[in-house]
Amino acid sequence: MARLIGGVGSSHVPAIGNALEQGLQSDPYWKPFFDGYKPVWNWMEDKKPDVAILVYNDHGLNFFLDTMPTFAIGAASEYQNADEGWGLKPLDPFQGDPEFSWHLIDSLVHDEFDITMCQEMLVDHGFTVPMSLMWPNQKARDQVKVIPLCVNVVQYPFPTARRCLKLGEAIGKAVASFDKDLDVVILGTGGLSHQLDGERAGHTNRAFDTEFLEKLKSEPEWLLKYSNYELAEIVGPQGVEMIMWLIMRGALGNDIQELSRNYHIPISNTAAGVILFENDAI
Amino acid sequence: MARLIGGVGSSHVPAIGNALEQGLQSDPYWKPFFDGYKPVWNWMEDKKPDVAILVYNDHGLNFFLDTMPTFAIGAASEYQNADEGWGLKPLDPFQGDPEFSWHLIDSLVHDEFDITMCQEMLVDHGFTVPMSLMWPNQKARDQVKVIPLCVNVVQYPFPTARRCLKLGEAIGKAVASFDKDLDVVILGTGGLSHQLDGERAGHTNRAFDTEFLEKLKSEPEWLLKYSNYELAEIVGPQGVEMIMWLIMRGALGNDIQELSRNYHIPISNTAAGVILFENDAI
Amino acid sequence: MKSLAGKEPIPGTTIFEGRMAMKGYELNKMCFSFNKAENREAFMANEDAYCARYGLTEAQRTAVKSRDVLALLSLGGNIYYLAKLTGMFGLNMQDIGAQQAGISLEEFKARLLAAGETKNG
Amino acid sequence: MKSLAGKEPIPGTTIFEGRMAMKGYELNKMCFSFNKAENREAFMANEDAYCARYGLTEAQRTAVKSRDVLALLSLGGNIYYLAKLTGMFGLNMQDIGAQQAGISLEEFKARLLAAGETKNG
Ligand SMILES: [Fe+3]
Ligand SMILES: [Fe+3]
Repeated sequence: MARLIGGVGSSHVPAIGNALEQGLQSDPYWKPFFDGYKPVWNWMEDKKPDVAILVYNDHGLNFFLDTMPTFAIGAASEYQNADEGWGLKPLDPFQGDPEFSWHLIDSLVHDEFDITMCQEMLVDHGFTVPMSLMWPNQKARDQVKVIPLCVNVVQYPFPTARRCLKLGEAIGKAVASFDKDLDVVILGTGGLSHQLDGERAGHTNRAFDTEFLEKLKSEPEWLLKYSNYELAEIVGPQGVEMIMWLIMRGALGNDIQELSRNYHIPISNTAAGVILFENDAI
Repeated sequence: MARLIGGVGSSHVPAIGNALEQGLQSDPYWKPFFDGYKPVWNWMEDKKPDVAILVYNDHGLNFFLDTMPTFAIGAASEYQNADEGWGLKPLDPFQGDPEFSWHLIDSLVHDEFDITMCQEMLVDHGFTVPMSLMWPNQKARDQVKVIPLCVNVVQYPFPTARRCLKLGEAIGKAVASFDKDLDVVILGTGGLSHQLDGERAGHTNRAFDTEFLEKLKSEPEWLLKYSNYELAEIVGPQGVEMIMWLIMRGALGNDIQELSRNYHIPISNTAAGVILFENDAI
Repeated sequence: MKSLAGKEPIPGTTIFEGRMAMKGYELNKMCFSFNKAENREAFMANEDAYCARYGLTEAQRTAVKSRDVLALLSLGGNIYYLAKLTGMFGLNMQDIGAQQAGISLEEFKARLLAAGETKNG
Repeated sequence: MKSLAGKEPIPGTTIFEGRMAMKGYELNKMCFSFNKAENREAFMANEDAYCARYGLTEAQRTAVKSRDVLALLSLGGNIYYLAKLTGMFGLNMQDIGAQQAGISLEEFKARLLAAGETKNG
């Protein structure tokens, strides 16, 4: 059976992609950010997961407002990155695991999640930045098969935080029932607090983000008391992306350890966070 | 508040569109079928609903397998029909009610249905045939605003029958909470038993369809004991479309009367059914 | 898929699930393009070139050429998309129903009419 | 929308919900097209004709012309799609952040750095 060995929460802003492209990891602006990923790199190198389920949102590359799914899951053997219009260099294609994707979709639809199934989908920086953050080395990256799970955090209504946590739980169950000897990680990406639009652009919220990170392991339900509208006020309209971390968290169950955590303001216009959980149940 | 005044279950095969186009209502082949719609025509003329929520499936006009939603809801001010490739003449556009659509989507997403939101969508015969069956007169048809709800019954996994019934219940709740003085009908379309593909093409199942129609008012849960795979065996792979009738049925609640029912084999390769419910709670 | 694992196959029936959907992706994509008249014309003008553009396999091209619906289904075609292909050759759902059932159109229609007359159609 | 009904507006913030999404549909659709280099070139070659092709309103065209992000937002633009428009003029997320906040780029960056140094950023 497949084993969900751990999960990572991580930012996915395009500026990180630029920094990686230009090798700025030791630059004073970037060092406090990238240093937070060292435990993740070591863990990934040690564990060598076979498959990554990557929870992210599309920012206008693959999906337009004509057809905006709440939850879309890729079921392709390859996912292409592409020009997003403002200059981030497209990365090499990512290898999918369609058999696993179909198993996941089948299990989730059976458990009453209304998935949009994508046999062809472009993945944008929300997907590629976490991939190059987790596996900066192209060769290591190529050895991980991916399943993109795209969440609507662009056009209201977004899924509720509660629904995201439940989706995570159902993913955990689906992974555990996949009849292949595979080590799987799940990545919840986006956030943390940030606001890109409006007069309040540049808004962040250290206090809230810190509490979120603090409670994520033992009390993830804490976030559920806020509606997405309230979250938009507290952490900015794009900060609401943090609900995607709950999908990751929900998948892991409660027998987990937090191995590392980092928080840094600013990366571009955002507060950036990273957290690494290991599944003790495995 | 908006009132869900009733619901209709109906077939939606393209051949019906052809027959309407050619005025074959009194033709011996068609008469036993169209006669079954007279109570529906009278009821619609009497009730003059303001809005129709039309549950159907796309058959390869608007959605392709690259992006296949489980549940997609239109949120446009107009929906165009178009050439499906094999010759049915496109009908005039249908008027939407985007404010109502957004309310419905908002309520459903809040109730943990993972809706795909469509601000632009072509509607195919699965939508247009029921529209012209309910309102054969163009002028009457133009007076009904529409909300298309498209269900995946093309690519496995389909939503479960249970999920469809629950979606209906949530739709009922959403309609009742819409703060406009509107009379609403819901149409569940597709089916009944038929098989278009494979050596068993032409398969129908009168006994099962009859029981389904018989139980739909008082015991809709009866269908839930069959998986979609079992249904495919019993009523044919396309007969599984009958799960869309459960969405209509679920929306109506339990204080309903059955006003009419008809069943006829064959229309093209299918068993055709129609049933009319009125909501007594209103 | 878990929900289909271990199920007895349904005689004369193919379930269009993930594996078939992947197998037929290009074929169905080509058929989906036939919603547009200009694509139907391009196909009619040069069938081979059009199939090549969508990357159909040799087996799929042969099945397209012979308008063999059962073969197209077994190669991943979905009936709704295939109907757009067969429609170009003037074949409607009843024509291809008869073709798949391996009987004449008259027999196929008679079989459906008979189902309408029995109590267990 | 029910979930937003009666809510106090969030200062300096627009929620991109149904009403805004409809208002900005054409504008965002145009911006979505800028994923492709050839569309960016066509826009750059003739901005007016390109806006006309997507049916933008007069107000939207004026806002496009002046690269006025707050105006574009109030006309239904979504920040992710708009970023593809402003990107063509060499403006990145921080440039348009500063423009919207009504301060210089240096001030905007300094504000973010300051948020990194406080305990309640
Ligand atoms: Fe993002
Ligand atoms: Fe149908």
